[in-house]
Amino acid sequence: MTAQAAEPALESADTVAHAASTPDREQPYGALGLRDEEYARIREILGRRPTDAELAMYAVMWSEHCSYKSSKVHLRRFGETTTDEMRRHLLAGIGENAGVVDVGDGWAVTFKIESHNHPSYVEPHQGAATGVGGIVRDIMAMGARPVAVMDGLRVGPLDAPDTARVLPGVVSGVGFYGNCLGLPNLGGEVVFDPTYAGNPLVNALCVGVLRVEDLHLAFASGVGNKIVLFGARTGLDGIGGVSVLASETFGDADGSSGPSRKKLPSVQVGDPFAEKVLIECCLELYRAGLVVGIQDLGGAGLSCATSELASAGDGGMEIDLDTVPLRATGMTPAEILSSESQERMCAVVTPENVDAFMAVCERWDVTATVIGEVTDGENLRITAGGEVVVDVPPRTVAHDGPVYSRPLARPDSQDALQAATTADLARPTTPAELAETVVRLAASPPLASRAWVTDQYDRYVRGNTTGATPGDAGVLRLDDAADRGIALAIDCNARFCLLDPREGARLALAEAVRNVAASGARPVAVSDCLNFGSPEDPGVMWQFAEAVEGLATGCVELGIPVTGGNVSFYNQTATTAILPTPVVGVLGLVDDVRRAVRHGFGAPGDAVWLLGE
Amino acid sequence: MARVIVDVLPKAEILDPQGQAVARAMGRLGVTGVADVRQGKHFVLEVDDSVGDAELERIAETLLANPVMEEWVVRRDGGVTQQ
Amino acid sequence: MARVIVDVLPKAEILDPQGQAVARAMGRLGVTGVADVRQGKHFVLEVDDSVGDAELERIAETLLANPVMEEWVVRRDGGVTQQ
Amino acid sequence: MSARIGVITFPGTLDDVDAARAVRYAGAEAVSLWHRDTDLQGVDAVVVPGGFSYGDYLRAGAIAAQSPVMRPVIEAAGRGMPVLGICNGFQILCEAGLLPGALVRNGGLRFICRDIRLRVENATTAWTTDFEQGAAITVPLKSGEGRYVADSDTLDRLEGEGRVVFRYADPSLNGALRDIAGVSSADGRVVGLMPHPEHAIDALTGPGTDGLGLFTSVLGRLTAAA
Ligand SMILES: Nc1ncnc2c1ncn2[C@@H]1O[C@H](COP(=O)(O)OP(=O)(O)O)[C@@H](O)[C@H]1O
Repeated sequence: MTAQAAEPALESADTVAHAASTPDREQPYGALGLRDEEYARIREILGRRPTDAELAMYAVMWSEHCSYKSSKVHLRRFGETTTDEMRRHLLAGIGENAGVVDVGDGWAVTFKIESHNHPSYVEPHQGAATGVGGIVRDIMAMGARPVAVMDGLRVGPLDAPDTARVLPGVVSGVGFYGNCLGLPNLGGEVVFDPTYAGNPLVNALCVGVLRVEDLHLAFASGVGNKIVLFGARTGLDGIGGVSVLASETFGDADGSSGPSRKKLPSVQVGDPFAEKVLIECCLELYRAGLVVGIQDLGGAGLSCATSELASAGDGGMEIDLDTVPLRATGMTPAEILSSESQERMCAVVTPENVDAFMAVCERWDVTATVIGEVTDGENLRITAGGEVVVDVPPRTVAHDGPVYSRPLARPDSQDALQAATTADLARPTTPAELAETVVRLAASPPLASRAWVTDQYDRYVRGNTTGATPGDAGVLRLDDAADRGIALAIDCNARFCLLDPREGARLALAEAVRNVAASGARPVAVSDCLNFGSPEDPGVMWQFAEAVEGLATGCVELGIPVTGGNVSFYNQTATTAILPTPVVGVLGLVDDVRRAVRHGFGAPGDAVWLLGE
Repeated sequence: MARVIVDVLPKAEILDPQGQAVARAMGRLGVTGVADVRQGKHFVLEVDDSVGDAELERIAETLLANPVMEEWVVRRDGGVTQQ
Repeated sequence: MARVIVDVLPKAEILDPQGQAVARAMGRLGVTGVADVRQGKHFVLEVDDSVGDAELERIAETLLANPVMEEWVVRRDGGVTQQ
Repeated sequence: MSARIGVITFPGTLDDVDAARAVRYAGAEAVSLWHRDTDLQGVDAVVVPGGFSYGDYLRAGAIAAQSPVMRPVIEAAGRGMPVLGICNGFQILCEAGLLPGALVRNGGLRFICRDIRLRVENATTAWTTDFEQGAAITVPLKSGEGRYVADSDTLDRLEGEGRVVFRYADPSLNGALRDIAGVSSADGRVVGLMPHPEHAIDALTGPGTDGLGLFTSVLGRLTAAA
């Protein structure tokens, strides 16, 4: 294919040899979000100072967003509490791109929620659009066909001035990307609260369907196997974005790793058409058995894909950056490795299959390039201009990052919060007041119709949607030859979570489970997106730990496992954190979609029953 | 009344899927010799003579272009007033 | 290599909701004095010197604009080649 | 032998699986056609389905209209082969010159996905004979560039010749001139419409089964001709 060679890498590229001979060079690790002791740790691992490219890789991979360094100790609770019984239908769980559930008859379903909060504040349309794009690639990387999306949105009050910029932009972005990919939108949430005014939440869920034998996991094994980069060209998009956006407050995103590069926009522009073509191309590659391992390129671009593939495999890896098709001129190795250009995937392919792989890509007009291979060494070695610019043990980049047990403390304000109960609120006392209250509630932003949003989303495409909006849960037929289906709901009442994060998280889980069950489905798995303020605030860390505990114990009681999810910290405006927002997505199975329960009253004369107390 | 033109283009570093789609279509149409295409927006404003250059620039920056991703040129009657 | 600009606008008799939305937003922004806004597309092509004016016109007419609803102007380096 | 109806897939086509399903529900065989194909594999009719061909980045349907497969489609339509364009397919047929007019951004500038009512204004085209003249049918509309426009002479001519095939029963949805939702060629064999009949073939997954009529109509026409 059209592997257009890169411009010669900058003459000044910082090589491993150069790094070894200039141990005292000052490096801007602080600006990349690394702390003193983290930088010292990198020097210790390498036995020398890192090159610029290595520093960029470690910085982005050790960021909060990629390394889960503040949340890891808590997220372990999910693993510890999940029993073999709960796990019995799981083909893949936490740690993979997305959890995979065996649903019988050789079918499996994979789903995951992810956040794209900060980018959606900077550029609501593109931020939300690329959020959908990212989660869809995660699902593709499991070997699945993405079949539907959902979106959980949280913005400032409806009448706050910036909401008029953020909400329509986010909705148009979700719609633009999802509609153009041909993925029906099954539902979601729109929630208004002042704490989201400067920090909206855009959580996107994608669900995919696969045949069990097509399950693909991200690993690079087999010495001599080729590493193929395919999809869009690599440009200067969102360079350093992940570490800057997700680890510090955004705004001063000095996007450059090279000293002379002018300030780059930290936005990425989505190209859903390229992604649609990439989906079809990947599915054809899977069907033809041409893929050994695969990884999507997400937040940390090639840094993440190469280090994760290599550390999950059994050998080393060599990559030649001169072969990476570029969209911009004069990109440094560090920039190529950190680029967040969208709509790219990285595959491991046996040498004898490379030609067939390229032929499939050609059929779909997808640019594909061999950029390296699996070696029998231990290290990930990356060259540019014929010189080695990265030579690192891949696990130290991808998995053995720093882990923090951050201090946590129940905020003093919690007692006052709990003391204020509904008993203090005025209540309607006359029928007229009651009527007025009902009308006011119905018209209030939290309860008003969501048609303005859902009318912008395609819910019909592919012809398998049997329940979308309005409804308790989205219901989807898996295949039109059978009536087997799935139901999905996402929920969170963050005001409950503020009052009591543990109970709030349990309630979010219970609500999503009820919504799925009310649609006639059997709940089987959970994915979550934990949106919180700064982990450096002990009060926020306490909320986080409590919410995880609540979710973990709730899952045990219900007998369904958490299969994966996402943590988004640093959601705050100055020092004010958002409401603790653990969004819970629940997947349910429907044996016969023709018998699934529809939302709303049926026919006149039907009896109405109230169940429970 | 004066006619003012504002041309808006995606910044050079920013992906331009529209321009790329057009460039690829050229090849399929049998057109050779077009190396690159960028697609932006073209606004034609009819404005009172009272509207000054600074005001036009403000309109372009806040309404017609998205400064995060785009750059623009404001022209009056064919003369460039500001970049 | 030469730079060619193609500007495309909806025909005057075709309703231009995008231009109208911009015009309305002006009012909300407190901008007065803008009587009308029309929104079209702005293409920047990098072309070989071998590509002649007739070829450029064909590209504009068959691909960049839809003659049913749009009109266009092709310019080279700032000079109008054809209308 | 059952009729064979081609369903074209361009890069970015989305509703091809749905169109093929509708063809099968109507009792015909669906034949996949690829945008690079240069012959139509002997099909009896063609459906150009919805989606965002080539991303619709330039103008909806503009790039697809120039694809290799459209050449034999245009030729076959000239010989009277029935062609149906749905949504993006309608946009493609207009861009390819098989149907008059053009489709531009919705008046409200937003994508609209909603079940809507359509009036069948001409029940004699190749794709509408199974409907009653004037019948109201419910099908989903889902498009961002669905506003039909043409100059007034063209509109008058289309009305005069009975070539306005479908009209929105609830006006002002996307600002289409004269509420036109679908039109036909002069011989009534090429029909394009913005709403999606292929999403209304089963009450389980759509608002009903009203859309199936388009596919059964053409089938009746083809078997009658055979
Ligand atoms: N952001 C969104 N994206 C897609 N669907 C949404 C979104 N927000 C709300 N919905 C859908 O709109 C309908 C009504 O939403 P909501 O008022 O939150 O209802 P409920 O309280 O029953 O969940 C539901 O079907 C829901 O899934």
